[in-house]
Amino acid sequence: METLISWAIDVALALLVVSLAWRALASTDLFKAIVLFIAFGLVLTLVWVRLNATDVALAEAAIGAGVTGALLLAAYAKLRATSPDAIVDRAGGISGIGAISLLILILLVAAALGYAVWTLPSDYTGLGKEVAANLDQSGVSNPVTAVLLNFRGYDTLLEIMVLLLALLGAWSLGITIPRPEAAPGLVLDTLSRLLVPLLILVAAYLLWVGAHAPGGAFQAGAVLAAAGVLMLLSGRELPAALATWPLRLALVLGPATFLMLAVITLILEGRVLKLSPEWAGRLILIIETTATISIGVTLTALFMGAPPGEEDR
Amino acid sequence: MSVALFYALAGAGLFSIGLHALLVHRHLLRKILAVNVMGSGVFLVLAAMAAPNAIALSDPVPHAMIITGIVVAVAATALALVLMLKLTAETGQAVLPGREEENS
Amino acid sequence: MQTLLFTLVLFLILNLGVGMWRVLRGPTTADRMLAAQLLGTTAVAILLLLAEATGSAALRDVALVLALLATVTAVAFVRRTLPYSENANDDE
Amino acid sequence: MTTSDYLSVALLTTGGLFFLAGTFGLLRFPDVFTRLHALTKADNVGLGLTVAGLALQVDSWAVAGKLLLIWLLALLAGATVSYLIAQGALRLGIRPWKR
Repeated sequence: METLISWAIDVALALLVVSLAWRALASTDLFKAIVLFIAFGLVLTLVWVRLNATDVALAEAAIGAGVTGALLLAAYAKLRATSPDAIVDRAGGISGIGAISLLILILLVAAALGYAVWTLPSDYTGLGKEVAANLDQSGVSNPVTAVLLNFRGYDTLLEIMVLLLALLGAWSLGITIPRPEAAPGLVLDTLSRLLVPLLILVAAYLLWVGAHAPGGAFQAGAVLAAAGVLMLLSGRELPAALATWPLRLALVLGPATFLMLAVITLILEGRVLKLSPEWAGRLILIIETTATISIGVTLTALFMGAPPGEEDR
Repeated sequence: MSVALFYALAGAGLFSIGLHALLVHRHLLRKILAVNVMGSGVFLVLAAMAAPNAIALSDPVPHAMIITGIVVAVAATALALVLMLKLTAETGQAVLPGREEENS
Repeated sequence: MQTLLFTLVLFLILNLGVGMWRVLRGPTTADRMLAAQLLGTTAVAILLLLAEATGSAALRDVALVLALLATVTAVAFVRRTLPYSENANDDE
Repeated sequence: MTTSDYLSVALLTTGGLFFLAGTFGLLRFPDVFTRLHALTKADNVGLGLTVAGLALQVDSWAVAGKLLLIWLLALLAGATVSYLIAQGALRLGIRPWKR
């Protein structure tokens, strides 16, 4: 009975996730597409839970269903403010014989992918055993955090650089996302006064718990960014004194600390980010704390668009 | 068939749906959504690599890669959205310019 | 108990599917967003039930994060898209 | 099954019914304001009963406290967001439905 219900849950979730994606990409109304995409992220979170990937579920809940949704909604509003014509999605540029041959091509790709997935070796064991064997050397007891910040730390270093690079790219274009003109009002103001401290608290909790349970710098950073976004939305601007070098410092704090550690380990240990077991726990906490601050500030800055103080060029 | 394999097939489906939408639609916001859906499809296949059957020890490396992927996706999405807004500010349309000339 | 929890999870997932219909139907942006809000709460309930059913305490953290972030998304909708739109956009 | 188990089953089932009622209301009610009314039933009562039913099952006060926190958060967020959406809908020019 239980296996039957379990299978029904998986089938329902898979159908839901595919149909949400399909409707999000096929509906004529762009706003509808965005809301469906947010719902898609929500259901995908449940899929990660079913696949025993709780760390991923946490990241998806914070980023896929949360931050991305807010970014898309803000961009939609800006698009409409720039040119009301631009939010109309006119029917596709491909029609007739082109559309049919494209559909056949896509179906072939889908069949090939499906075959590749179907024939995945089932006796493949991956690196699970190796990670488990070296876990006590890594300084943390959550295997995903161990992989992200110790075994494959250079991946994470580059990833944080990518985030910073995206922000530099966004800043160089000089597009501001419009601030809400109306005052937030008593209700929203009270909500943000209650939620912002709670969001910061939850971010700190996720950062701390990431050492031994699902959590970590990215999830914490995304929750921190949600606090920043909520402050912006309730009309609290960054004070001009903080918008100059303190903002830049917060942006590079994580990448710079990580890079410094990479250079130091290269000199002392002879290998990039080789953390010695007795120091690993503390070093990971330092990297993760600075990274959380930088990720949170970077995502909030991406929500703003241009650097504060600069108008549309 | 294991649960992971089942979801991986759904992932292959998501990738194909996203690819189709990316090629067919002209609006850039839709293309950005399509790339995100394609990415999620890839992540689902990766997750199936983490635990191809219920007996094996779940592999944390693909999970870490998916988390990395999700963060890179949000950074790329944010940059792409700003690029789209810049193009709209310049041309008044959220559509890549090349096509316009073909049609007229 | 276990069977009841899993049955409720399945039942709520079917609810998600039905709620999706309102997102599709609209007709106004507010309708779509409030439907998404219901989907968020339902997902939180599903996560809490699964946490109990599978004994995985970390799922409660996922539920907490989802509840928090869904609220921020809803506020982003209200503050960024509502004041600018004078006419409801329906494509029905 | 003990008494608290029976109580838990009753609470969880009723919570599920409230979610069903909320979803039904979302489908059947005529305009955005009445649909908001349906939404808050699922948000507040449905999640509240689910949390109460689950809290009877957990064995530590810390976990029960976290469940309560999630529910309080949903209450706060649900009330605020409903108010903001209703206000925005009025500003959009949507008139409340009259028979």
